[in-house]
Amino acid sequence: MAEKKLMYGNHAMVEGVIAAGCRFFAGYPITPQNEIPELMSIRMNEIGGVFVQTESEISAINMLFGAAAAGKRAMTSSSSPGISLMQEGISYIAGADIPVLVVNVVRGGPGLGNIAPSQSDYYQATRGGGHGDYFTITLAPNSAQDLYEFPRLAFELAEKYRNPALILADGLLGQMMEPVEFSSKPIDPKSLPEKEWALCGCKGRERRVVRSYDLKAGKLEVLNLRRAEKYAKIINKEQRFKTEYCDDADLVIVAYGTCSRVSDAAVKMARDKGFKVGLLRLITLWPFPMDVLGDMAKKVDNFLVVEMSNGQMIDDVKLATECRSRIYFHGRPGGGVPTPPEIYKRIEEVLGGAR
Amino acid sequence: MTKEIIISGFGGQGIVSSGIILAYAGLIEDKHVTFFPSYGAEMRGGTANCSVVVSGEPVASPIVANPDIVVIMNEPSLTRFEPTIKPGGMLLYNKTLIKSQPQRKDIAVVSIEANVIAEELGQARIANMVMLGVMIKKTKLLNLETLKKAQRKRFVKANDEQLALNDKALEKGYGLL
Amino acid sequence: MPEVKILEEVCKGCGLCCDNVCPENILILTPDRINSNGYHPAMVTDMKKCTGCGYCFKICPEPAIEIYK
Amino acid sequence: MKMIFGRPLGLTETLQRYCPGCGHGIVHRIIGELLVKLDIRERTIGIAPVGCSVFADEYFNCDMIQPPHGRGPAIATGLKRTRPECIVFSYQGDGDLAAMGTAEIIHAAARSENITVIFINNAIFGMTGGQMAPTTLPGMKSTTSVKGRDIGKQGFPIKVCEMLASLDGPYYLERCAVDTPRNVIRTEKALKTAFANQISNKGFSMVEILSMCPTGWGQTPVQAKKWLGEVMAEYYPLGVFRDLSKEEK
Repeated sequence: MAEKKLMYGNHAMVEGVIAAGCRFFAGYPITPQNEIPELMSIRMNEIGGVFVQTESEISAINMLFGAAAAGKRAMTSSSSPGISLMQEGISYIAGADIPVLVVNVVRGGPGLGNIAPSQSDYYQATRGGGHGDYFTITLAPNSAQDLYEFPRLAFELAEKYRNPALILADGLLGQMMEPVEFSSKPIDPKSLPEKEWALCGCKGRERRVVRSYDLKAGKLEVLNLRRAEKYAKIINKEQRFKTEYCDDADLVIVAYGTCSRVSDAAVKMARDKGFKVGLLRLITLWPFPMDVLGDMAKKVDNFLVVEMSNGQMIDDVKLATECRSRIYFHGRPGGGVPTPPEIYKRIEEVLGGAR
Repeated sequence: MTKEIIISGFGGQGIVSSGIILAYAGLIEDKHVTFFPSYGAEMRGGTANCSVVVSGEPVASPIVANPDIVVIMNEPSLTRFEPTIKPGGMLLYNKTLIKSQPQRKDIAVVSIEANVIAEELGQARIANMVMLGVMIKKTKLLNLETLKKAQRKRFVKANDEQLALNDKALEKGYGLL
Repeated sequence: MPEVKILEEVCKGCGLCCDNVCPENILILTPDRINSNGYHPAMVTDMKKCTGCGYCFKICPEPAIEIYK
Repeated sequence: MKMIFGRPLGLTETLQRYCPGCGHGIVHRIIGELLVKLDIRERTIGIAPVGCSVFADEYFNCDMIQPPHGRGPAIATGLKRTRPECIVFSYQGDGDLAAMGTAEIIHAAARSENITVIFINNAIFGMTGGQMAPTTLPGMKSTTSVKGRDIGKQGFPIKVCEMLASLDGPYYLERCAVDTPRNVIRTEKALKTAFANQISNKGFSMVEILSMCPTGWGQTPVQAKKWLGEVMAEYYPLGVFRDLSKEEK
């Protein structure tokens, strides 16, 4: 076992990105993710990578478009208002079928909001976010270890499906310190295979064009239908989640990220008090793990959705369970973070004397 | 065994450093740990607090609502966190800067003239180390030697003189009660 | 002796090459021929005068002009 | 007989969809020639803009990418920084470069990214139907300034070369035109310099090219080239605004 290091989540992410073979970072400072560009500027310099502090998030996402179109692993990070600015670029990148990694360390919104942790960018992340028919693979870490490991997974999925991938963290995960184990051997970017679509000069081959448009009659429809097939494949194969105590549960909490950590503690409190409560922690938000929820809905009567928002993921839970079960909600919008006791209280309210 | 700790004071009192040192110490003793800082709007002079969880099992929530142990360095923090302590928990407070009396009867209360002691040792800003020394002695949460190792991981760039002074403050606190 | 070849199907009949471009003034738009895109392509009136300077080619946006020597 | 002038290998066989008399084609031809003359076609990545020349990705016979409106210099930065062995050019119109992409071009120039930017200034939005551009002249009519650009309400045009010349970053800035063979030849030289600078890692080079838009200007091609020479080039003087190679000597 490798030595464990106590690290900030944001720092663990940087090391994870580098271990994943990424050598290009472009970004613009915004709290609460500033530790990422700060450490990136040092680390990229040490290892011969590229770090660009851009004039805006718009520029950052387009530099990513360029670097990734050149066939390289490239990432940017930002927080909610900055991610909104990037949506134009993300839409183009999705339209050009280029794999990139975008990290959103979510903060309270709308508008300038605040710098407290939040999950209110769920809709934006899981519905595409920009204009047009597309989805972005969205991963939800809940520990510093995840922040270290998920960049590699994100790049692998992004490249496998030629699609942008998002990591949806939040201020709490980024600012929290936890032990991190550098669990896997770092990838040497030179060992990654050349992409058969990458722009690198047309020596010895046909010229290549990366574009997100097709104005010829009917062509875009064909392209988008092909993309729909890709999305169907991702939905089929890549739903990721973890269950805990769900087998005999009268109530299952559905949560991701920070809320899944807090809910985990609430579940343990409830089990100690004799309530049969389980936890479904979602790892992919798109594709949404609807199959497991659909199965659970056949035997679980109650679901409690916990989110740091006014309720966004709850829509997907309702769709996945086809409203066969009762769906309850506990939300903390605007930077509020739920505590284990308040979630436990909600469990008590729902289950009442059912212990 | 899971212990949830909150350390609170104003910016500049080494609140965040104290939390990180505890977390490092937990890690050195092969425990599961989380550290989560929470700042006021200002980086200096505002209130600062952090949550540390030290446990034998993987830590579920890094968010601490009802701490087992609270280390309080200034007056506003006492008002804010005294009511949140678990019954049977422990409150350690810096008597030099806090004039009011804790009200709770269902918790253990420990008062330390942290600033006075720190200044006697030669540096007001090591009051936090005195408090940490007292805290681990009273709770038996972690070993003194581990904390000495842990502060070296936190203060990587500090000179030997400062590190030795920190050790002294830890020892002083440890030996107080 | 240089020779100018106008690619009549490529030419859009803009007339840039016909207006004070040719030092010998031997380019005009064909008055009586229309290409499949509906344009009157340029033509050379007196090939013997061509010096092969390439000015007509340089101003042609398509380029619909080829010059041989 | 040997062909001494003709379609260069740096252009594809695809016929261009520009209006008759449009200046884009002249500039395309020059770039197409340079890709071959400088022997860089096989290591060049071109960036098309959004605007009439959005289809440039079909016309240049090299790797191409089509970015969001105005973001060419950012894309170019990403490409060039990850593939420094490649030659990267960004081809942009006035809406693309001087409106939407103002921030991107200024900062790419300020960082002196080692790229080549070709800026087509025709003082109008061609593709969307002749609306006012940031470079539309005072008093000039467009579909959004039907009585002529009113500087009181619609502000002044942006002189991009002059603006970028206020920065320390750029290595080479020149304004040319394609209204006469003489000016076309000068544009050829400027573009050659701009690419050569990149090949020898000199940093940011941009050539602004005054170009005819007969359709957008409501003129015949011949009227348009006259107007360019007589009116537009008066407002946007031609010449070199920055050439650090002179200082190096």
